[in-house]
This record gives sequence, structure tokens and C-alpha cells, in this order.
Amino acid sequence: MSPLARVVEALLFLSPEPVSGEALSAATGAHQADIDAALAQLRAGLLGRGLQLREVAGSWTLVSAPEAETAARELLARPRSNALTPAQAETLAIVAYLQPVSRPEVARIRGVAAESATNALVERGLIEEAGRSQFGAVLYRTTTQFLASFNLSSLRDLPDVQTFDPSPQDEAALRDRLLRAGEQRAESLGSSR
Amino acid sequence: MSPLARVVEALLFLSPEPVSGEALSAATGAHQADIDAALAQLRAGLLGRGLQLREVAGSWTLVSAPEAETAARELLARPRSNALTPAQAETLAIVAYLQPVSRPEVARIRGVAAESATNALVERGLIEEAGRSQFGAVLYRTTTQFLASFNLSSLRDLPDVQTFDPSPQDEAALRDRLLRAGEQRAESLGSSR
Amino acid sequence: MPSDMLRNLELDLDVFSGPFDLLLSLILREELDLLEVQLAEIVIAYLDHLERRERLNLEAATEFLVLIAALLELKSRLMLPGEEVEELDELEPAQAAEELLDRMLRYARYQNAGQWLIERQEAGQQFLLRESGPPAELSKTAEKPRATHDPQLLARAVGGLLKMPPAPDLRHLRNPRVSVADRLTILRDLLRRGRFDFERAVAGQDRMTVAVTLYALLELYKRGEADWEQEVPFAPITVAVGGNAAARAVAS
Repeated sequence: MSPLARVVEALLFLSPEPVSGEALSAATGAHQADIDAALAQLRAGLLGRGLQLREVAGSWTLVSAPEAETAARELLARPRSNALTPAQAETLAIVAYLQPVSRPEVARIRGVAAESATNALVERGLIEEAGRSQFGAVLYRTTTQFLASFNLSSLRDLPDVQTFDPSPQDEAALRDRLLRAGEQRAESLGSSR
Repeated sequence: MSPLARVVEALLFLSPEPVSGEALSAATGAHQADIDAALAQLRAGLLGRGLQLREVAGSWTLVSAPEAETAARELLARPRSNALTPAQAETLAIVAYLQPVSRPEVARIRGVAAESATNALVERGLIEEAGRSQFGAVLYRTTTQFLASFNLSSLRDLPDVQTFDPSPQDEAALRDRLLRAGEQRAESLGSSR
Repeated sequence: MPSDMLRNLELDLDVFSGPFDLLLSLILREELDLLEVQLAEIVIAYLDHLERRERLNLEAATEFLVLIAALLELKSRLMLPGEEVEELDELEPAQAAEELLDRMLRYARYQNAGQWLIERQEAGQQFLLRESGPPAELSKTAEKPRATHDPQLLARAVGGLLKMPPAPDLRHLRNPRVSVADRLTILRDLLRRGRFDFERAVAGQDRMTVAVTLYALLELYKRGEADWEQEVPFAPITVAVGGNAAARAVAS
């Protein structure tokens, strides 16, 4: 491993937050291209080790390897965080794909108010305010911590949103049910008049 | 490197304190002799890397390699995550122009809770507590570090409020108008639900 | 105020856990959003409670019905904002179904995406970040105060808050046309003619009217003016003059 790769490894170890390529370059006095090469070397050097190199929102950080999770939670008494509730997960998905997005907009898509889900997500550090809409409503976006906790290096890692659309069969079944329900309703209204 | 050595490396990486052999043995379920062998392997594996294994009073820890020290000082002295979030900027502006001001008042003007923004600003040293209001709410004011960060010699140097009406320098008038705008914002949002 | 039994009904809902009367007062003070409360959960909790107590306290049961019906009415008004009902009502059934289908498909997309995020979060938890800061001897020099921000940022931020939002357009809003008083009058008219089928009171009416009429009927039951029966779930509901009707006739 080159001397520069070693210094980069030490810097990522010491820094409490992910470090950008520019910050690494400024701290070491090395050119960006050399930093890139050092990062590639570090990534290769960490294969088969207890640590991994990870990109988060264009910055770099070290994380522990998955096989150490059980022992680490045991040693550090750090339990897994609670799973998202369905309401939180839906709200987070809408913010992730449509950001920046306001709470009334989220409520319109979900069909129910989004207040407590939004607050919980802000509290968990997964979303944050991102300015205001023309009507003065607070807009929300996802945070770097969101990327880190969901093991995404950037928002581009989110799957194409269309992959989540119901299949044509499901859509047809839904359409059928709706139309039938509509007809029944029309009949019962007609007969009761 | 053996699977156990990898887990040990991850544990030492994650732990903020040196870890004893017994604690490593308890967390991994491995015998002391195997832990010793894993530590020896780890020490050898770290030769020529940016991290080193060190024994401190019978416990084990990872430290950065000495050759990274200059770059580390350079990196850590840089102000972290420079930019204020939109929520922080609004909250800081309200405190700067209306100080001393309480959190409920900030929330009323903004139309959303100001808790996490206020806490972040306190943590960044830009605002601080300044006694309590007659209703017992904590009041906030800006700090000298705030003046330095914004290159202001005193609060009198705060720029004129940029709005369609260029004359609101009187603080009481500004407070009034902010509150009125905040109420109207809350109303128009409420009715859009 | 609810009776002791209701006050002490312990609830454990998705968004709230505690006694029923606290839930009520939180909702009335708008500290808890009614839209997020699953009313069915409350009913189930109440039924469990009744089962444990064996004996049915009729007064408390009526009171519960009135309260839960009031909550249902409030919630249904919140869930069916006037404009959208209008919109859907004005559409042909086929168009309305298309519109509804579009909304459901759009929602299904994000529901599935949410499920994906839940799984992703599960997997992401395998990787842990180091949480300890750098050693003290290296961070002593951290965060020197220096001019890093443009003061105009503050002027822009506070100026933005002064902007008055455009006044909301209220033209599409109409007062709710269904009032409990009107429905009470209709029910009392029917009652004067004897027993009747609840369907008759709401024939051809929209859902809002049906809900408000049911609420009015609960009110009559509470005052003892009406009694009602339903043989099995979904069977016709028969309404008849209640035991207290004579008293009311005297009073009026």
C-alpha cells in the first residue's frame, strides 16, 4: 500500500464524518487523481479484512464488515434500531423519490395526514427541511444519514421508481374490482330511489 | 486473515475505548488462546497500513499511523459541514434580528417546530441561552463566535432585511410583521389540508 | 365527561397508548391527529374490556357509542374534504373509477417502495460506523472561528419569512349541507308514523348524509326517544319509538 493510501486510511479512521475527496486532497496536499488512486488501493487492500471502504453522498468512510455485526452489538450494547413503521416507510419513500416535497403533498399521495410520520423521520435524522414551497410550506429532503443507514452511496442507487408499480395483472384486477363496486353502488342507489 | 481476526479488527475499530482480551472473548465466544492468535495475526496484517494495533494497560486498541499526523491536524482543523441548513438559517436569522427570543416564538414565526435547528445552532456555538422569558421559556441570543463566523463587528452591522418593503429596521415592527406573516402561513397551510 | 369506566379504558394503539379520556382530550386540543388514529382499534379494545367485565353497563355502553360515533363523524369529515367528494360525485362512475384507480396505483407505488426501504434498512444495519471522535490531542485545534458565512444569508432568510403567502382560494368550499338538526327532524317525522327501516331515512343519500343520520339516531337513542334492532350484521336496521318518548312529548 502506498504511503498516501496509508495516510488516507488513517484520516478516514480518525474523522467522525465521511470525508470528501477534496478534503482528503486539501489535508494531504495530494492531487485529486492521486487521492482517487489511493482510495482504489485502500479498497483493494481491505478485501478479506474486518473493515470496508464505503462511499456516502460523494464522501468516504470506513464501516465494519457484516460478519462482525453480532459480536459488535454484543460488545458495544448497541441494539439494532427499530424498523420503520409502514407509515414512516411510505413517507420516506415519497420524500426520497420526489424531494424536495412538502407535507401536504405527501398527505395527498398517501390519503392520510403525514404529520407524525414526518416528525418521526426528522427525529431519526433520515429527512430534514429543505426550504419552503411558494405557499410557505416546509419542504423535506433526505439526509446523508439516510444514505448511510440504507447502505446507498447516492440517491442514484435507489431503484427506478417504476419497478415499484403494481404488475399489469394486479392493475387489471384492481380496475375490475373498482368497476364492479361502482356498478353495484349504482344499482343499489337506483333501486332504493 | 482468519474470520476471527477480521471480527476482532472490526470490534477494535468500532470501540471508542481499548478492549480487553476477556471482553473480546466474551463478545465473540472464542477462547482466549484463539483471541491471542487473532490479535497476532491482526498485528502482522496491519504492517505497512494506516492503522496500528496497540496495547494499552493490558487492553487493545487501534490507532492511526504516526505518519498521518500532519494531514490529520489539517483535516480536523477545517470547519465541518460548513453550510447552514435552511431550517438553521431561518432560525439563526430570527434570533439574530429579534434577540433575545424564545423557541416558542421562533416556532410561531416559522410555522414549524424549531427544536432540532435550535439545538444544532447551540452545538455549533452560534447561539446560546440568555435567561428565561416571563413564561419560563429559555431565551436565545447570538454568540461572539456568531459575529466572527459572519464577519460582523457588532449586531449593528446586520444587513438590512431584504424584502419588498425596505424600511423595517425598527425591531418591534419587524417582530410584529414576522408574527403576522407566520400566522397567515399557518392558516393557509391549515386550509390546504 | 366520560364515566369512570370509559376514563379508565386503557388503549394501546399505533399512535397512542394510555387511557381513553386522555386520547379524547388530546384529539380535542388537536395535539393528536385524529386521521392517524385507528378507531377500529379503540372499538376492539372496548369490546375486550366488556368481555372481561361480563356485565353490560348500558349507560356506559351508550356513552361509548356516542363518543366513538362523534369521533367517526369528525374523522370522516376530515377524510372526505368537500372538494374531492364533489369532484368524484360529478364524474361518471367509469371516470370516477379511473380517477380512483390512478390514485390507488400511485399510492401502491410508494407503498411498495416503502417495503423495499424497510428491507434495505434491515440489510444496512449489518454495517456499523465508528462513532467515537478523534483523539483529544489531535482535535484540540478543531473549528477555529473564522468568517465562513455571508451575512446576506441572514437578511435573505428573515426577509423570506416576511413574505405573505397568497390568500387561499376558498371559492370551492361550501358549508357542509348535512346538519345533525335536519337529520333529527327527519328521523322524528318518521318515528311519529311508527317503526321504520333505517334505509328509508337515508334512501338515495350520499355517504356523508348516511353517517350524519346514524349519528342523529345515536343521539335519539341516548335520549331514549328511539330504539333500534338489527338481527344480524348487515341486516336491515329497524327503528322504533323508545321508552322515553312519552316523557319528551310531555316536555315539548
